[in-house]
Amino acid sequence: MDFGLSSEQTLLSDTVGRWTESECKSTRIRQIVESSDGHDRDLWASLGKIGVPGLLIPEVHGGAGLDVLDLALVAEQFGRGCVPGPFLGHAMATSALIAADHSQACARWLPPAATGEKILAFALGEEIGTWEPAQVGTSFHEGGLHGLKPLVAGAEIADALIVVARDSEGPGLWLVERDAPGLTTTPLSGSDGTRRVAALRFDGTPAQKIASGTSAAERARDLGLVLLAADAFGGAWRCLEMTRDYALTREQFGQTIAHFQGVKHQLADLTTALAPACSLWWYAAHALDQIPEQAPRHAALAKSHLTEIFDDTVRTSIELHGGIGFTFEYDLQLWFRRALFDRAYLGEARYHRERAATLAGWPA
Amino acid sequence: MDFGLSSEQTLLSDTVGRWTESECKSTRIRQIVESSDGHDRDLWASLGKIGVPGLLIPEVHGGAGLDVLDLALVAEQFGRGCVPGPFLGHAMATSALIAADHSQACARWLPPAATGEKILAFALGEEIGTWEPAQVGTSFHEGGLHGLKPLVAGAEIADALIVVARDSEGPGLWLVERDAPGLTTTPLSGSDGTRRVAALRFDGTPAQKIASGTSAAERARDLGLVLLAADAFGGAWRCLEMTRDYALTREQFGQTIAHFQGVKHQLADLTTALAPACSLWWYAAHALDQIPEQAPRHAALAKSHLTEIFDDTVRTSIELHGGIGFTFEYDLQLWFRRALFDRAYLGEARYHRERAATLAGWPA
Amino acid sequence: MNLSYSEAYQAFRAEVRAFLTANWTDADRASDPAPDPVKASLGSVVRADPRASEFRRQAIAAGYLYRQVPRRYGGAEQPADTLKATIITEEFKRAKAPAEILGQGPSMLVPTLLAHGTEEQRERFVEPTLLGQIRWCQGYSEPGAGSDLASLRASGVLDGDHWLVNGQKTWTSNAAEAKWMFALIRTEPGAPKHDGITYMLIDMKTPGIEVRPLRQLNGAAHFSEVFFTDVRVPRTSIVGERGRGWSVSRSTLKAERALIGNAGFARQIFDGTLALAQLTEVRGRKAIEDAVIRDRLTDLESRLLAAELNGYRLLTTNARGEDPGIFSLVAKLHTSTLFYDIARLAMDISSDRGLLAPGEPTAPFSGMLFEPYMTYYALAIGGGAPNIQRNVIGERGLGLPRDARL
Amino acid sequence: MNLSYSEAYQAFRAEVRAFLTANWTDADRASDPAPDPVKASLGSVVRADPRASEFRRQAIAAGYLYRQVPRRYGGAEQPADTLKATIITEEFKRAKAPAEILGQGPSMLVPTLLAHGTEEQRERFVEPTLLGQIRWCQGYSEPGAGSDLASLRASGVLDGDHWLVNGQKTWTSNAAEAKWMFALIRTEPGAPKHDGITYMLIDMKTPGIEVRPLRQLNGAAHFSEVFFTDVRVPRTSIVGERGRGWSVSRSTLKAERALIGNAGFARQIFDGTLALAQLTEVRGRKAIEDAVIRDRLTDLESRLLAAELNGYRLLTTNARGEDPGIFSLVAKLHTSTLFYDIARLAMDISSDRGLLAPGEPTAPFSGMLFEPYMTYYALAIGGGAPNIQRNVIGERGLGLPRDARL
Repeated sequence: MDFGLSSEQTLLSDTVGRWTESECKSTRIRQIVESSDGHDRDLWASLGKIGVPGLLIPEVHGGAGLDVLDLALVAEQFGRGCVPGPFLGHAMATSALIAADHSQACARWLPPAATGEKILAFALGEEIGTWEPAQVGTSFHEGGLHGLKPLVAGAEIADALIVVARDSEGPGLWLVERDAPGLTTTPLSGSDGTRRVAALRFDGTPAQKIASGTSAAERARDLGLVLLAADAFGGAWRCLEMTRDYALTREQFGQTIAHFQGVKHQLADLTTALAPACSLWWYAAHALDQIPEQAPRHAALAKSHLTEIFDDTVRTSIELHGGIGFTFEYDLQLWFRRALFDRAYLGEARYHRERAATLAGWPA
Repeated sequence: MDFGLSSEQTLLSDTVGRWTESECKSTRIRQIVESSDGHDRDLWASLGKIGVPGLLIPEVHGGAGLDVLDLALVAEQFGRGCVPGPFLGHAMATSALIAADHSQACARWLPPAATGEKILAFALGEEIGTWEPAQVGTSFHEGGLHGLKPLVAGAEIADALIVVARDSEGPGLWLVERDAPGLTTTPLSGSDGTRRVAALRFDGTPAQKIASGTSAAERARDLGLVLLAADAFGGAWRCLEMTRDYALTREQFGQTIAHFQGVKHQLADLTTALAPACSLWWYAAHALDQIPEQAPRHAALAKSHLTEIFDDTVRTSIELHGGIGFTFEYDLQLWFRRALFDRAYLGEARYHRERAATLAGWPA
Repeated sequence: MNLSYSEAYQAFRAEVRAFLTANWTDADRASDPAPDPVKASLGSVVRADPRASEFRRQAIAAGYLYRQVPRRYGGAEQPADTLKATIITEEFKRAKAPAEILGQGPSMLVPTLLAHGTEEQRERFVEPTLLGQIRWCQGYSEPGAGSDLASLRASGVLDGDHWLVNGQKTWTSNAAEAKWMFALIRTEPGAPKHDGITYMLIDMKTPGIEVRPLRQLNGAAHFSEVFFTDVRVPRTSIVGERGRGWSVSRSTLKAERALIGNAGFARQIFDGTLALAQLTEVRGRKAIEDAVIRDRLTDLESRLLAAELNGYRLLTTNARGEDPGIFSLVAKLHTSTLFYDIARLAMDISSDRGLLAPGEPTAPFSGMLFEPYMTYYALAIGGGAPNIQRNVIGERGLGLPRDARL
Repeated sequence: MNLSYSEAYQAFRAEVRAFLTANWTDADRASDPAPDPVKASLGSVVRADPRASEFRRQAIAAGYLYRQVPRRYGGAEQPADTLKATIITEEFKRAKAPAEILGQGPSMLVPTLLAHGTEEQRERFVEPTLLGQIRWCQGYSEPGAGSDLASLRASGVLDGDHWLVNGQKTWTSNAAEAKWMFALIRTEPGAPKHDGITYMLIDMKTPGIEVRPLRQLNGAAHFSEVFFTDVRVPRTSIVGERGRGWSVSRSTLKAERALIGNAGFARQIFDGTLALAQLTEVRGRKAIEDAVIRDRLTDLESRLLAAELNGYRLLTTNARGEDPGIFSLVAKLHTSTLFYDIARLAMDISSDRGLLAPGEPTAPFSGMLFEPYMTYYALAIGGGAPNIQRNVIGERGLGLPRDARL
């Protein structure tokens, strides 16, 4: 038994970490945040070169055929670096497509998705706070999809959408192309400029059914939860380091504030909450890879716990920075917004804790 | 408008404070805690001399005819001093008796209750976690009371009990005397030796009906909540002071631990939570006196909030004391147990917060 | 304790109401030349246009506004009466009439001038400040100083009849709109740290002053940096003695803490959050019906009530001339922690829609809750960072020793 | 990452199971001369009677217990393999067979002797300690010292072939049952604080030793005070060099932190609390059906899982010979905070019955939850108070400067 990363995983993590440091400095993040669609084609192409868009995609389709844990390590580094772009939606959508195992759709879309040439997004939630594939109302009838997906990450720039909907047989997955008629995409203004969301409206939109049932969609949802948890961990760790570094340089009353035990203990308490929680998303990712029956519950626990810790960490980081932490000019604000997204997207902590209770079989 | 104590109230509070300091030192508290019935007749008689047992009782019946706020100030000092005895149950029972306004029962029981010569107790809750007069199952039929009251404060030593029960007309109050046939009193071992509880069993016990309806019982319950809140405030404040004093004398690494900013900030955080919450029980007591329609909700909020703060304060106090805080020999343990009682008796915080939500009319 | 209104006070309320009916009409209510919904949502009417100034003069004459300021400086000079003050506040809000101007001029500079200013300064500045005709900003914080005012570096050197001021201030609220700044400037470089600072009044139009707005997380620019390059300030434009600015400023800081500790804003965002819970349907039922939300709301309401009632307590001790002690020292930290926790609950009630920005139509309350969530941080930072508050509570409130100085 | 059991490990499990079937029978299980329900509830069989010692010898010979201790000192001397260790623990628990003795002798003294002891000390003490034949207590804390070991005052003065020991130790676990104490004694009064301390082994039967139990909040007496009056300890009865006890003891402290950081006890009280929620009916429904209780339970379960999985991570880094860094430093504080919060939830689930003492029939679980609630405090205090942990995390984990020394 071994609960640790392989040397290949450490190498992958380091590689992505170095990539974010060299390619995704805060000036570039700010440019992307202020751009109209939040998408930097060069940045995405550069990610394609190191294989990130196709990490999960089987080698036969041009991907790296790696595990969810590998992808989660990338998400951790993206949270650390506050990397903007369509990574989350693309990962969920490719995961759904792989799980759907529809040979024609896989053959057509996975190879360009693996290189990043085509971007995918995943449309699941409809009703506020609900991300259950079995509960979607969007339906396929009379030759097209009908319905509304009000909060789809990466939808505006996606070349194709994997949509959770239903037909007379029940829930399933449909594939919709960017230029399909009857598809309206409304970009929304979100508090986090690094992960854009849009509302999608389907009015008889032609779509290809690629799977029946909910299992592929559930897997994609659980993957999304794990990626958000890993992102939150990386983001929180970065805030902690920024605050530590600030405390080591900021002088007050003739000494650095790192000398104040009050500051030291606040940072120690944040670290104590954060460090052990790393294992939660490691395990949830591992469960998606190896122990799928445990994955939904562990993904829910990891997402709820890590995103709350991220928020706590940002709060204390801003307090310890004082006024400077509250400005656009200082980078901390990028993670403040990142934390808001991680916390809210795919459902708030209370929702996932209740899901975890139900998944444990506790009578309600 | 004036939200402060009158000079008479300040004097009352100081008087009781001086009484606890001189009459109720920790050696005496420990003796009482280790006694079989937790009742020190001399201590109670001494309280009778300063008028505490009859504070609420109208002057016509030999009491002081004071307000709930005055009584709550006594409860605060009792929490501060960890005063053992039947104060809580006696106060609730006399309040119920006064509100019942049954002339014969008042004439017989209030004068000796005012001097402390007779001790009363109040029997309300039955089902675990429920303290609603309208929901009792104990009933009066065939000439006697039938039922079980599993958790009655001060019951073992009470000369008479005010019992919430029901008959064919609905809920009401009955008066039961100590030596009534069919009354079984089972003292229980509680975690707090300063406020004893007992289970009461009625098997056709003769009883005098003194009121119909629930209003007198509700008022007594709300009074109990306010007294526990005030007790918790006084207890928490004392723990804070003990810990402050300990920090000022305990040396570590060549200086008192009060010099450590970590310790200072923990004490400051406790104070910040505690000090403003004083106003909660002041206001709830005032509401019982002057704005009765607001009393149930404010009593619920005060009880839930203050008893949780007391528990938090004890926790940090013990941590800051280190090993010594965890021993019988050190007085802190008396308040640790006091906090457990304040928190649990008459219902836990979650119960009263839900009650407050319902009383606000929030749809459930 | 007496929270009720006696007949005398009921008569006073009728009198205020009659005054308002006569002097602030529907037409006046509609006459705001530049209505600001965000500021209006702060609960009192803060407009300072000529019509509002005219009304304020009448209200001062009637004894309703600036009751603690002497008549000769433009106040109403009334005996302290917190009940009357509460009635006035309630009735002015009800009538949507211009109330006392909030902000740093009336609440911080005016008490300082009354305590330490020259007769000429009082006559020149107090009344126009109370009427909103002169707006002030505060020049205390500097880069690298923050709460540690003793380490200020912006300097003033006497050059004939003027101070030559150089340096930089930061976290200056409303610097762009302010006509004047009250600032702490180091004038005696050889003196010990706490000495050598002078409290100075600076006309923001003086050449050599440059204001650069600092954008905040919520996109607004409440704060600025202010740069001074050879700014010439008249020699007489100081409050109190030269080099005594540290102690002169302390009365102001005390006023600031009271202002920020005020629970009014916490009440406002709590009520907003409660309304959000009652209106937002999550997973097929109203958020208010969710036991977890109810539990958190009532828990927060207890803390809010504690803050509000503690405020009444402070008003009472104040009116009685008693020392509020620790109950005053903790107010700000207690309330700023509360802001955050309320705003966090609001985000949770909004569920996944909480990530939408203000103004987005599908955001609950159009994302209005995002604003208070952000504003918490500004409030937590204003008036001294939380750790400074903790030191003050520990040292002045609990009698713990001061931190070791390295 | 590989949490699965390969065929080789499945075979190993079968082998362990066969050993247990052959060597620890139902009769053995029933043979405990002094069963202690509280200790048994700690999850592993800790009895140390002759039958248990005999079984342990067999289990050591088979390679199942004390796998890191060399054969020549009575251990099994096996290569590190956390998976095999986990299998052994699981199977021994399943069979209710005597496992490794917990406590301060095997977990703290033995590693110290292996690292710093003389050959004679190892031969004399290690094996009997592993078999539970010699029980140890730890003599570190003193009144007025606590976590600050550098300020110890109990003194040893060399008098011919013996140390003459005088002074007092406190918070000594199991002093009444222990045959021996390993203690830190100041032997070089002139030396700087951290020097001058010697690690000493003291026979508790030596004349001049008095043990006074300290009763705890839960009524138990796990801790004692130990008084030394002219106690004569043989000159050779020290570990490592004279005056080097500070560094000798650090290997032991490290072991203590790992012991207390272990999430096993947190799991036990969490499972108890979960069972309590499933069994306790409050206000007409099971506590587990209450949304607030469910929310708190799953929140705590996340923290518990984090603690457990972090423990696996530490085992893995340990097995790989890597430095666990901050993930090890935080474990104890993380877990002790968790103890308290779980126990507090258990009290809330018990509602008003939570105030009843252990053993009271109408208390939920007969008041069993009161015990863990209390035990949290002992655990939080053991191994250094939380603030000391925070300093260690901040300084060694985050690289923050040491506290100012006045």
